[in-house]
This record gives sequence, C-alpha cells and structure tokens, in this order.
Amino acid sequence: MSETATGAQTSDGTAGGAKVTAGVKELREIARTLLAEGDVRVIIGWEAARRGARPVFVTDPAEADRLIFDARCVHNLVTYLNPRRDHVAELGKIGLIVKGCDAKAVAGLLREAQLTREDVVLIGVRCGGVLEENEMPAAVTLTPDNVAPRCYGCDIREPALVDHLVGEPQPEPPRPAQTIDERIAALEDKPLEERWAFWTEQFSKCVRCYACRQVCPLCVCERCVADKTRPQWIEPSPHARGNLSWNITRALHLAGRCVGCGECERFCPVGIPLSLMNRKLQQIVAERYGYTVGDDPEQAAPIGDYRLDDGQEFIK
Amino acid sequence: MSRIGVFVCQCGENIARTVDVEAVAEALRDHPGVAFATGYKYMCSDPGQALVREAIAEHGLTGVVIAACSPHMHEKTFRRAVDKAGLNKFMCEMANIREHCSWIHEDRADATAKAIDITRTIVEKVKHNQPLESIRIPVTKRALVIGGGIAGIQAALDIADGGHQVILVEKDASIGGHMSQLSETFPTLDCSQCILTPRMVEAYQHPNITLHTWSEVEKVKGYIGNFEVTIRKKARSVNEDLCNGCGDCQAACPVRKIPSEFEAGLGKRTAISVPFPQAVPNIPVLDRQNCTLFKGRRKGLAKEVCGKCKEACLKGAIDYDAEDAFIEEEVGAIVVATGFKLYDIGREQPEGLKGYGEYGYGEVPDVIDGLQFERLASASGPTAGAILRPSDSTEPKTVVFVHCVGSRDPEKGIAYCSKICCMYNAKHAMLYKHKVHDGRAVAFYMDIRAAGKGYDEFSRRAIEEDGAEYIRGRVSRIFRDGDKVKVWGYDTLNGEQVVIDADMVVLATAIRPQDGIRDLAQKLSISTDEHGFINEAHPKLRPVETNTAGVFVAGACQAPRDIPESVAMASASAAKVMSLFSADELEREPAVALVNESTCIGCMRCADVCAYGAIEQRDICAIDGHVCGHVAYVNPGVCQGCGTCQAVCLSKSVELQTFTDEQIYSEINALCAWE
Amino acid sequence: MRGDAVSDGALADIAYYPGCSLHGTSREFDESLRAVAAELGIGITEISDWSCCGASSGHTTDHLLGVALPARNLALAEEQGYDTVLAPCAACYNRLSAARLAIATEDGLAERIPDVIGRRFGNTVQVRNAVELLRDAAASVEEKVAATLTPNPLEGVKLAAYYGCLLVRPAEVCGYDDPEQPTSMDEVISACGADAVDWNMKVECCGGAFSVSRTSSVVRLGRAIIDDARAHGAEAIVVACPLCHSNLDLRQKAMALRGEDPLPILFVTQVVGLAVGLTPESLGLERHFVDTEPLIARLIEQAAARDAEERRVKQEAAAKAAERAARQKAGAGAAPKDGDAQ
Amino acid sequence: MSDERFFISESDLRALAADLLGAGTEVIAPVAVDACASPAAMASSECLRPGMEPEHLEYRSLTDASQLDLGRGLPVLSLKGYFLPEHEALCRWKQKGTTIEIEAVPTEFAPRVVLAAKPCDSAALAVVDEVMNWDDKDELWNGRRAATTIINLACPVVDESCFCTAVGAAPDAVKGADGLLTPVKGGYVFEAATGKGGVLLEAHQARLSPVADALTEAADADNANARAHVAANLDIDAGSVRDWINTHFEDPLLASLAIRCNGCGACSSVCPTCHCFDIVDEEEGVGRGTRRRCWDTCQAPTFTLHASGHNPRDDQHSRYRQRINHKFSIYPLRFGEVLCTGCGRCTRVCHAGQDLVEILEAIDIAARRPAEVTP
Amino acid sequence: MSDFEPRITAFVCNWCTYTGADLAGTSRLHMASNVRIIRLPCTGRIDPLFIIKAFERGADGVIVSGCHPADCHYTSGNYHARRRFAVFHDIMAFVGVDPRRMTFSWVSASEGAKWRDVVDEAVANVRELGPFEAYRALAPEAERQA
Repeated sequence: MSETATGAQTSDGTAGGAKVTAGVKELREIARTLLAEGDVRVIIGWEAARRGARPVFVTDPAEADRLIFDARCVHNLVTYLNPRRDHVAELGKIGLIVKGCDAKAVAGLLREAQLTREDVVLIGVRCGGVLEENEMPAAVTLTPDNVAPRCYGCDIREPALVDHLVGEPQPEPPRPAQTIDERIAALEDKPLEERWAFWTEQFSKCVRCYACRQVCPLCVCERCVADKTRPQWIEPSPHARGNLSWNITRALHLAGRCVGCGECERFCPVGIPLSLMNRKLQQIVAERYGYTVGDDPEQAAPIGDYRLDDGQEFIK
Repeated sequence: MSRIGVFVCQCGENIARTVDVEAVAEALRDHPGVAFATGYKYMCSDPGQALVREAIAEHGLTGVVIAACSPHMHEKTFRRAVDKAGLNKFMCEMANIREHCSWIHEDRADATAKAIDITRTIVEKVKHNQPLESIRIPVTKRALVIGGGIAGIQAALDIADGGHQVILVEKDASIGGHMSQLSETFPTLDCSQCILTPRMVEAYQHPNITLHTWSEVEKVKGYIGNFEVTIRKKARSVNEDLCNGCGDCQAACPVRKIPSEFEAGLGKRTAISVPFPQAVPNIPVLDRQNCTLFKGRRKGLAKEVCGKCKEACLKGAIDYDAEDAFIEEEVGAIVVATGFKLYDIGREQPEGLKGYGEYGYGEVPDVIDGLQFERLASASGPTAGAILRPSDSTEPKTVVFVHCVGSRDPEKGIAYCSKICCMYNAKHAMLYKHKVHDGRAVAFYMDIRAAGKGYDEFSRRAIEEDGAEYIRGRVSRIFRDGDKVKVWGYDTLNGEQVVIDADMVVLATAIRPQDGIRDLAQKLSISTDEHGFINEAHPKLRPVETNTAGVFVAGACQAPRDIPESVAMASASAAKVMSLFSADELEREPAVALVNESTCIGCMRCADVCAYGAIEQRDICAIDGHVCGHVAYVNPGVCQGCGTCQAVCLSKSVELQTFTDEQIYSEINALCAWE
Repeated sequence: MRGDAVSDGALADIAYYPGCSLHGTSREFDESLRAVAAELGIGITEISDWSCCGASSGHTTDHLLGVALPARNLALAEEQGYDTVLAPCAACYNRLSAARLAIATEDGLAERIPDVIGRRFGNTVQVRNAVELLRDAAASVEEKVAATLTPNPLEGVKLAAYYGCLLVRPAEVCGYDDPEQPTSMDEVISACGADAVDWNMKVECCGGAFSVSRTSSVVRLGRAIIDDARAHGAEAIVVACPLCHSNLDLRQKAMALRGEDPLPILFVTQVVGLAVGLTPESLGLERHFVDTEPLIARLIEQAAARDAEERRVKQEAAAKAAERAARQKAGAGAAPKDGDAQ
Repeated sequence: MSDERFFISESDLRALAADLLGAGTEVIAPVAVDACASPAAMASSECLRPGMEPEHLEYRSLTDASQLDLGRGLPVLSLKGYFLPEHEALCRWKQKGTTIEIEAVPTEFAPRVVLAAKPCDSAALAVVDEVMNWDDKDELWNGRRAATTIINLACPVVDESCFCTAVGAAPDAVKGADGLLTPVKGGYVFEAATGKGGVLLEAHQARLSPVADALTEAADADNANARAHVAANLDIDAGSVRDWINTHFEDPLLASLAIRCNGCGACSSVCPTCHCFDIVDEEEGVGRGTRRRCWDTCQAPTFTLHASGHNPRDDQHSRYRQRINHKFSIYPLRFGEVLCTGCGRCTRVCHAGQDLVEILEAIDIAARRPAEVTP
Repeated sequence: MSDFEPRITAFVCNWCTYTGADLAGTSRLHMASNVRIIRLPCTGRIDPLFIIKAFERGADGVIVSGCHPADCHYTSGNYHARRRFAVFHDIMAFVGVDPRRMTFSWVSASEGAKWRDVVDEAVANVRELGPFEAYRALAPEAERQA
C-alpha cells in the first residue's frame, strides 16, 4: 500500500532542487536495504514536495530514492512514534530518520515507557542546523536570518541513540540574528505588568486547536487533562483566561521533558511564540537542578526526583 | 441531585460568640443541593448526633456537613453517627468553623461570612464524595519494642502475655535501662534490682519474646500492620549460644581500668565485660574500642597482640572476627521506649544548649550527678552501698543536693521541668541520712514538685523525719576549696546568702531524650519536638500514639517520666497493640489512589514519586489476550494516601479517593469571588 | 575587623581610648600599656578629643545617656579612620561594647544617636580590651620573651589572674571569653612564662564602686579574694581593671591584720612588660600601695641565679664533651676509616 | 442594484474609513500584525526579529484608519471569526435553591463595515449561510450577517495554493459581499454589488468621483488575468469530483490521505468555511455558569468520541476523509455549494505537508478518467 | 488601597499546617480573616492547577503550606512539592504574576504562631498589591468580543 498522493516531482528524486549529497545517497541505500530485508515495514523520512520538504512514509524499497535530507527537514518525525497513532502503528515496524534533537525526543518516549528500543530502527543524520521557515522550494545555505533560532548552541549535532549514522560532520549552525535566550532576557527585563500584557495578549490569540499538543512528540496522553470535564480544570473555550491556564499547564508538563524541537511554535496557526516558554522551562530546570534534556533514556527526569538540599529560597 | 444536610454547631459559645450560627444555617439553606440546614448548641452531644440521624431519615439526605470544630477532633464521632443512620460514613465531612474561624477572629460579620464560605466549600466537596468501604488489610500479629528499659520490658511482657510474638531490641549489652542503675526507688524505697530483675528474667524466658541486645533498628519500611524492620545485631565477639556466662573471660582480661558506663564512670570494667551482675542476658560484650587486640589490629600489626579471653573461654564462645549481622523481621506494630539520658553540664554541648561554668563544667571533683549517687548508694555499686566520695573515698559529712540543674532554665536551653528530680533528691537525702546518721544533707530547691501518689508525704518525711535541710534558693557557684566543695547559695525565705563547705555535691541534672532519637524518629517517620522528645498524636486524647499509625510510644522518650508513669504508658501502648491485633484484618481509611486504566498511558511517573512503593506496572490485554500495553496499578494495602502520584500524573488518570480532583475543584469553585 | 596578627609588626594602627582612670589613679596601667605596645610593635594612638564613657553612673541614670557618651568616642574613632578601639579599662570597654550592641539591636536608636552626639556614626568600629589584645598576640609575646636577653624574672612564678566582672560579663556584650570560667588572662600569663594558678575567685566581686560608700564590704570581699589567691600559692594577683586594682591594692592595708606579708597586685601589661625585660620604672611598678619592689627584686635575683646556674651546667657539659672527643681522636688514630666524611 | 462604478483614491478610502469610525461604526479590515507581539501589548518589541517584515495580516477592528492595510496579502484567520466567534456565550444560568434563571444573550448587533475583505472570505460567508439557515435559523450568525456591509478588495492571487476559481469563487467575485474595490492607478474602482453596498456608496458620495473608462477597462483586465492566473493552479470539475467522492468512499485514494497528518485541526481553524462548533458549559461559582459555543475540528479525535468510549472515526485517515467528503461532496450535494472557497490557507498552515491542491488534482484525475489511472 | 480586603485561598497539608492552624485556634491567636483554608493530605498532593483555578475564581492571593522538609508524614511529599512549586513560581513570574501573590511556607503542627504570621504577612502583601484586576480582566465578557 504505497503513498498515493504523489508529489509533483521527477522520478530521480531531484525535484525541488534537493542536492543529492553523499549522505543522502547513503541514507537511501540504508533505507532500501532495511525495507528489502524486512527489518522494517516503513521508513519515515522527508521528501521534497511543492511547498518544500515534508514527511514521507516509504514502504516500497523502490521508492527509497524519494528520501532527502537538507536544511528544510525541520519536522520532528518522532511524533509519528506516538502509540496513539494507530494508523501509523498499523504499518508495522518503523525505521525513523532522526536528527539529534529528534533523538532526544525518542529518549523521552523511552524514559516514559511509551516505546521499547527494539521496536524502532533509528537512522541518525549528522545535522548542521535547519531552516526556520521550511517551505522553500530549494535547500538554501543557512544565514543568521533564516536559520531556526533553536539550532543555535545545539549540543547534539551527531545523535548517539541511533542504529545507523549517515552524512559528513556538519559545521556549527550560524548564530541567528536574535537567539531565543536573548529574546527571553529581553522579555525578562520588562517589568511584571508588561510581561503579563505580552503573554495574555499572545494567549488571547489562541483558538485552542491544540496543534501544539497534537504535534509534540512527548504529548502522548490518551486523554489530555485539557479534555477532562469532570472536573473542568482547564476551561475549554478559547477565551484569554482559559487559554492562560491551558498554556501554563502545557508549559509545566514540559519541565524537564521538552527537547526544544520548536514544532509547537511552527505549527501554531496564530503564531504564539511558544519556544520562548519552552526554552524558559529548560533554563529553570537547568539553573535549579543542573538538568539538561539529553538523549540518554536512563537519565532520571528532574520533576519526580528530589534532593535534600534543593533550593527553597522562595519558601518562608 | 444531592440532598445534603448542613448542621451548624454553636459549640456552647466557642463558635456562637463570634459566628452567627443561625445566619450560617440560613445562608446554606438555599445553597444548590442543600436539602436541610439547621443550627444546634452542641452537635457532638448525643442529642446533637440524634438530630443528624433523624434528619438523614426524614429528609433522605445523601450527604452530611457538620460545621463545627476541626475534623481532627470529631470526624470519627460524626462518621460513626452517620454510619449508624445507614448513610455511608464517607459522605460526612466537617467544616472547621471553630479553630479556623470563630476562635481566631473577633469581628462578628467577618467571622460569620468566613464561616459561610468554609461551610459552602465543604458542602460542595460532599456533593462529590463517593460512598466508600474501609480497606481491610492483613495484620502481622507480631510487635517490635525498641528499648529494653522498664517501659520496653513492661510493654513486651504485656503483649507477650496477650499471646503475641514480641521482638525486644536493646542497644546496650543488657536490658534493664537506667532503672537497673538505681539503688532504691521512690516513693516506696523498695530496692530497684529486686523489683526489676524478676521482670528482666521473665522477659528473657518468655516464650513469646525474642530478645536482641547489643542491637539497633537499622531500617523500617511498610505501614501499620505490615512493617518490615531490619535490625542490626552489632558484633558482640561472643557467641550467645555457646556462652554460659561463667565470667572466666572477664577475669582473664588484662585491661581493667575502663570507666564503666553502668557505674556512671565511678567504677571500672574490663574490655570484655557484663555491665552488672544481674545482667540479662548474662553474656559479655567485647568493647573493641578499648581491647588491646583490636587496637593492635587497627595499627595493622601482623601478630595478634592479646587473646587472653579466648584462651580462658572453655566454651570457645569468643570470636574476634564476628561481623554485624542484619535480621529482617515482619511486625504489625512498633512501641518506642528508648528512655532518657541525663543532661551533662560540661563544656561540649549539642546545638542550643549551654553547660554550667558556674558549677565548674563537671571538672570539680566530688560534684556528681543523680545516677552516680545511685551507684554509690547501690549495694552492687563500686562502694558496695557505702556513701564515699569519689575523690578520696572518705565518707562525706556534709552533702549538698542541688535541684533543677539545667531544667526550668531557658538560658541553658532547657525550659521544661524534668519532673522526677524532686522525688529522687528527697530519696537521696533520705538514703544518705540512713547511711550517715551524723551526716548533714542540705538541698537547694525552687519548688518541690511531688504530685504523685504518696509523693508529697515522701518528701515531707525526708525533711521532717530524716532531717534533710531544705533551703529554698538557687546555688550560684560551686568550686573546690582545699578539700572542701564550697557551695554558694541564697536562701530566699531568710533573705540571706548561704555558704556551705560541703564534702560532696549531687546535681539533679535535667532529663534529655536518648542519643540517636532523631534518626530513629526519621526511620519511623514520626516527629520529635524541638528538644528531641517524640511527639504524641494528641497530648490529652492519644498520649501513647504517634502520628504514624501503628507506632506507639512509652516512657521517658516521650517526655520526662518516672517509673510508675513509664509502666502505665507501657501497658497502655501494649493495650493499643492488643486492640490492633484483636482483628485478623485491619480496617483502614479508604483514602487510597485509584488508577483510571482507560486513560493511563503507563508512563509510570507516579511510581517514581511513591514513597511507599505502592505502585507497580500491570499489563493490559486486548480481547484476544495478547498484551497490548501497560498501565499503573496502586496496591490499596500499601498506599498511604499522600496523593503525590496524582499531582505528577500529567493526564490526571490517578485519583486519590476522599481527595479527588472533583472534590478539590468544587471546594475552590465554592470560593468564587463574584458569588 | 580584628587587628591583623601582631606578629607581622605592621599592625594596623589601633585607636587608644584611655578613659579617666588611665590618666589618673591608674597611670601605671597606661605607662605599662604604652611600653608593652611599643615593645610588641602594636601601634596605638589616643583618640583626639575623647570624652568620658559614662561608666556606671551614666547608664544607671539614663539609658540614652549611657549609650550616647560612649557612642561619641566610637564616632570620633570612625572619623579618625580607625576600625578598632582599644579600651584597657574594664568599665570603659564594657560601656563602649554595650553601646555598640544597643545601637546595632535596639530599633530607632541608630537613627537617634547621630543627632544626639551631633556627628555621623556608622557603628563600624570594633572594641577590644587589653587582655583580649594580648591574648590574641600571645604567640608574639612568647617570641619576645624568648628573645629577651635578660633572664625572665617571671619564669615559673605563680600568679593568680583576677578578671572581676566587667571584663567578661555580660556574655553577649563581651563575648571574647567564658563568663564563668575565663582563661584569656591565664593564657597571657603562661605566655609570659609564669604559672597561672587555678583558683576560685577569678570572677568574684571585689566590691567595685562601694570602695568609697561601704569600704568595710570592699575590705571583706577583697580579703576573701586575696586569701584564696594566697591559699593557692599565688605570689601576686594580676588584674586588668583600675577599680579591681585599687580595691585589692589600696584597701589591702586594712586587710593585712593577721601579719601575713601583703600580696602585690600587678596589671597584666606590667606582667608582660617584666617578662619582655622592661625595667620596673618604665612599667610604673613603684606607684602601687603594696610595694612591689621586694617581690620584683627577689624575682630578678632568683632569675639571675638560675641563669648563672644554667650557664655553669652548660659549661660543665661542654667541657666533658670536649674531653670525650679528645680521647676518641686519640683512640681512633689507630684505625682511621676512609670515606668517614661527616 | 445600480452597477454604476466610481473612482476613489486611496486617501479618500482611508478618509471613508475614518468617517465611519468617527460615526461610531465598527470597521473591520486587514491589519499588519507583528508575529510575536501586538501593538496593544508593547510599544517596541525586542522579539520582532530584525529584518523580517511583519509576519502576517489579521482582520482587526480598526481603532485608527491608518491601521487599514491595503497590501492585498491574505489574513491568517478568515472573516469567519467575526460571524462565528472563536467562543461565544449562548446563555448564562444562575441557580438559587432549586430554581434556575436562564439569561439569554442579545442577537441584534450594531451595524459595521468590513473594508478590503478577501473575495474568498466573503464568498465563504455566503456558502455557510446555507447551513446556518438550514433546519434551524442561527440568530447569532444571521444577526451579525445582517448588520455587516462587506466591501471586497480584488485579490491578486496569493500563491500556487490558491484555487478559488475551481470551486465557484473568483479573485474579483462579489459573492457574499456588498461591493468591490478593484485597484487601478491612483486608487480603486469602487462599485456596489447589493442594495446595502449602494446605501454605503450613497452615504459617502462626496468621496467618490466618476471613473474614466480607461480605468474600468484596466480594472477588468487585471481581474481577468488574475482569474486566469489562479485557474492555472487548479482546474477541476467540481461536479465530477463531488460525485466521485460520493461513490468511492472506500477507495484507497480517499482512505489513506492522512498518513502524515497530525490531526491538529489548524486547517479547520483557519478555513473560512469550516463552521463546526462545540457547546460547553463553564461553571463560575456554585450554581452559576455560562453555556458557550466554540470552534471545534473534525480532525480532533475527541470530535466523534462517544460517552461510551466508542469512536466511529478513531483513526486519522477516516477523519481526513470526512473533511474532504464533507467539503467537496456532502455539502455540495445538499446545498449546491462547495464548502470551500479555494483560499489555500489550509495548505499554507499545514506544516506536515498536506496539500489540498494536490489531493483535489488526484481526485479530479481519478474522477474524469476512472479507467486508466493507477492511484 | 487601605480598605481593600483581599481574598486568599490557602492549600495546606493535613498533618502539619492544618494542625498548626488548629493550634493557633486553640491558642486563640487572632489573625486576618481573609484566608480560606482547603485541606489536602500532603503538599505532595497540591497541584499548580489548584492555584490557577483559585486565581480564575477571583482569589487575589494564594498560600501553600505544609510540613518542614524531613518532617513529612509521608516522608517525601514535601520534597516533590518543593521542586514542583519552584518551577511553577519561576514560570508564573516569567508570565508576569507578582510572586508576592503566592506565599509558600513550611509550618509544623506545633507552630501556631508561625501560621498566624504567615497569614498576616500574606494578607498584608496582597493588600499592598491590590485586587488581582489583571487576572479578572481575562474573563470572557471583558475580553475582545469578535
């Protein structure tokens, strides 16, 4: 059962101006052999399409050449490993192509027993940073204006939690015009009232489509607390008050879990700067408990652990 | 639609004085879901409870809210009443409008408004209460008693006589505690050894009692009815089964100059020794700190330096390579009876306490404490009962007894009265006069506290018949003057300074809890007060229980206690243990967590935070039987109902019964500002 | 900030607050203090325009007066750039320290004091007394004593350290020593080579200000102190408070009824002065009522005799050693060992 | 409906907006909104990434005529929010003892004007009018529709994802609107399309001037090639697509469309024609609360979750098929209107790469030449 | 703002602070009457959702209090609560909520006086900050109605 909606592309996979680097060739080779030998039933990667790179589900070895990897491959494909996606799980054992940040999300799923390492084959790609706006016809070189801010300071350009690793070592991604940390610092310099005005204005735009939840690789709950009606902790209709409690609850659920892949901000139809909130959570957990989210599944999550000398300066 | 009955109590005038009870009842009458609301003078009285029962029947109530005192006071009372009326007792809750409202506010309007709010939150909570059944858990009908003093022995005997197994753990080489060091005991002056030793032997020989001396509690897990205790049996270097207590090893030991703890430093002992002749068990302990063989080993010498006791032992019971052993025991209840120690007036003091520089920091010879005097007066003591002063073993012709050294002295960090010193001081004066007829016994006191049965008569006898001179005033300085001990005091009744050239001074130092009490308390997760005494569950109503169900307390580890009180508390805690063991199963509050298996994704974050290991992973099978996932499962027997799992559960799939999300939500919702 | 360790010599300059007694009845305390300070390289400079510390009359009449009078002197020390004030007299030391504590703890006082004393006051100055200073400098006293060529007259001499009350009490104001069993002066005495006697009346009352109004009580209390010191073999009592000194020294004449010879009362600074070889005149020892001269002379003579004896014994030993070496060389001549280089 | 056409300069158009505002009439129009802040929140925002022009346009109630953005981009959210708000109180209740008072909400609305609306947005309103007046007249929707005069601004076609002409709309259509502005040199050709539009024109006669023929021809020419330009993106036969879908429910082409779809529902939020809403009761205090309706999406798993736990559409494929089916078959069959105006927002907002143009093309191909096409 | 009476909801643990408040009652320690107590078994059970809901329902301030570290009746409930509320405290400050509106404290069963001080101080702090208008302004009616 192959992918039906055929993208407008030529047969040799060079559509959309994707350069076929040695790494991509190696990637396709591995994919083809994995599919041919039946190690996996589907390879989830990226393909070039009309509006830039997009996820592709290759089940036929012959179609392995549709796979590409370049700066447009922004998506965190680990969201397709979510056990609640029965229609993907039905396809059988998955071979997933992962960047470093994606591998961290796999570690997150392993840490929370949503996945066992054996039931997924991970093909790591060495990554030199990706674009922020990925809907571009051709892979362009990264510049401070188009690089995804989250890639700056990436500590995992070469994923370790993988079965295969392709591509040449990549250079450091360029520093974006303004890093997320700088934007957070700028926001934190503002007095309380202005920060409140900024965030409530942002959250009042939210239409509660829950794209941020559906796309997050770690948001895997069977029934989200936001959908719980008895009691209705989070008011379901998208007014500012309900949106604030939703966004704060979502943020708290990221403490020590969010890998910073930025998909929630990218998918938000009304453009709420969620990466500011996610990064702030990472900073809090790093400052207070020296914990940075990594790709080691054994690393205990900070919330749910404790030390006798944890900071309590805010407690009387 | 719930039909809730609201009963607002006046509590005489405790509530009615500042809260308009009728107004509260009135306000609640048309609260959605309230079927009946009334005020009453004393809800906890029988007529009050009858009122509840009748209202349940008459109005077909589905829930009851008693707006009165704290649930800690009468929740059980009202739940029992509701149970009797046929309504599930967990559909009854208390709204605390006394301790949290009427008693702490004066303005009547304010207090009434607050009382209405508080009652309204509880009414909303009850709307979401579920009828629950108490949880039945098996009870291990074995008890652990920590501490082998008179309290521990008494508790162990009572429980054992009640037909249950008891494990008695004692830190020292022998049971008996401080009582074994006493000469005679007030107020009857009967000899301490004579009344104690039979009990010690009885405990040793009792079929139901397993005695572990020279042992300490290492670790406690589990909960009421199901404690798992790890006991560390410290290496005694003497095999308890082989040793017949002949004492040859003690005679052969070359190290004879170690100050004996039992003799309070006045007598000497050998490296391998039995603390006192009537020790139970009569099995010596090798003091590895002072034994020359072990000193040699610590220096790393190749050859064993000594070994005399091993040579002397015909039974081959001596074993230098014995290690600490760990014993696992399962018990259903624990009685803490670790007793007391005396405050030391020396320079080195634990945090928060100060020594007595004015009495010479304990460095002035012939200034001793109460236990040392007991050893002097004891027939088995270092002086065989003769009152001889430690410096030159002469008979002191003038002895000064100083009361309240440390006690009732906030400046030194001990504000409380140690309760037993007035009595043992009178006893000491009496014993001294009996043994040294021409001796002069002078006592400096602030107030004589002799409130027990026959106590005051006893202290009057010491003064009137035995001629003890009682001077009401404090001693300001004690110092060595030639071969005399100069005591400077003040006589408040005559209004003049008193200087006494005494031969010996006995200080009645304060009672402190035993060393290591705070660590033991943390192992049992019970709390101690700022001095280190164990906190009882309720000073008046539950004096021998602690905050942790199944852990009881007896004797001086809870507060300064004399022997009669320690024995009474021991029997009381034994009674509590017996009632706990009376049923095969224990009824426990159903405040346990319950997992909603349809929404739980098995991330097991809850298991990581459960302090009791009550949560395990359970497989979920599809209809055709193959395992298609896993969820968390809370073992109702182990869960203690803290609710931490629910707070960390992202999808709120686990609900702590009696404190579910719906109940808390409705309480918050009831406090809506724009009512 | 405590003064730097005395041993490095370049001690930060300390403000010196003499108080009325050290310019009056206890001039010898001032003279011996200056001599010893110079000897030990402790720079002390008198606070210019210092005024009365109020002593007991100040704080018994009015609390604010009792705090403001010493505060003025502390303010002066601050203005003149010092961070430590040396107040040798026990009463001055007590009042200055008590003022510092009151201003630091009683709310409202820190704001009122500046306008009461008419000058800025930051309460940053530390206050120390002579005993505290010498105890902290005990190491350098010992060095000095060892380095002194003239034999130490106090070697092995039994001295009783008498603290009185204001040097160590109340504990929260003084705080540098144990109020019941103080040892700081004993440490200074042993640093001087003398033997500090363990006696009972270290902190007993000498009668204090009753010296004039109820002299009989002062005589009675003084005799108890002196008797106890003598009972413990003390050859002199060492004090660090002008009032203790006068009550034990001046009033001793009325006490010596039973024919024992009087017990000299020395200031701690005089003891240190003697130990480091300063002349009795430079220490003002002749100013005492109980004549110290016989005791001092005897001690110096004993020291000299002891010194001579030591030198003789040393010479004898040297002689014997030389003789043995000579005999050895004669015997060794027969079998020289090569390579026997020392 | 007088088809008379007038000329209005840009400054006059802004002045017209100012007049309306001055008269207290609410004016809704596209406004440039900085991505990570809004003018209201903070004057200057460090988090506006330098060098990037404002991220997107949004329809906003103008507070000042200068905010009117005639830059002809496509606002992120459609006009739908002004007729079916994201959340809207339906009624409030208050309980005293056992009696409950219900407080309804007003259904009359103050008259307001939408300026420079996108033809695909206003066309959508006309399409949704059908269902909103089907078996139950939605007073709130109709109240707002009646109170609003919409003036379209001819659209220069946004990008390759636009396909309004393929579904019965056009870049210069006036469907659902009351007037049209077509940009020409120096200003706009302004014409009324309905009576309401005429009334507005008369009211502001002073700002208008007769238009030269040359300008109207230029306007028509621009509109014509805009129409041609968008037709090139997608040219399908809506009827055959409608019927094919209706008869090929199990066809693999339809049954596996959503392999990469995350089911986030962003597409239905931004879609001008998606009109599904959820009704929720929100408690505020005891016995008090508000019943609200708020946007919902058929892509969310909870959309068809039954209380029993059964979910007729519990995988993403079936949900996505429902979206295509409802828009291009069920709705047209019932109301004769395609429930899509080809604005392309769903394709642009979907970062997972679902492309409606691509899907419709595939269906169209399958529909026209059923025999030889292999899916 | 002198006559403004703040509404404060307190979430307290049953074993320590609730009993401490009882003790304050039995000792007749008078305190401000603005606080309404909600009892929970342990601070480990207290969830940030409670605090957000309290603010939504018009509370001007919140108190969270329980056993001192090492005193928890359930041995580690308060340790988990401490980390959870450290993150919550920081994120609320980041969003712009004045931290003084949320008082966190440890009050044991024997600290009745400390509970009175925590209450009085919290009421004073919130009274100075004034009513939480910013949160109430988020209510649907007041907010932008399309």
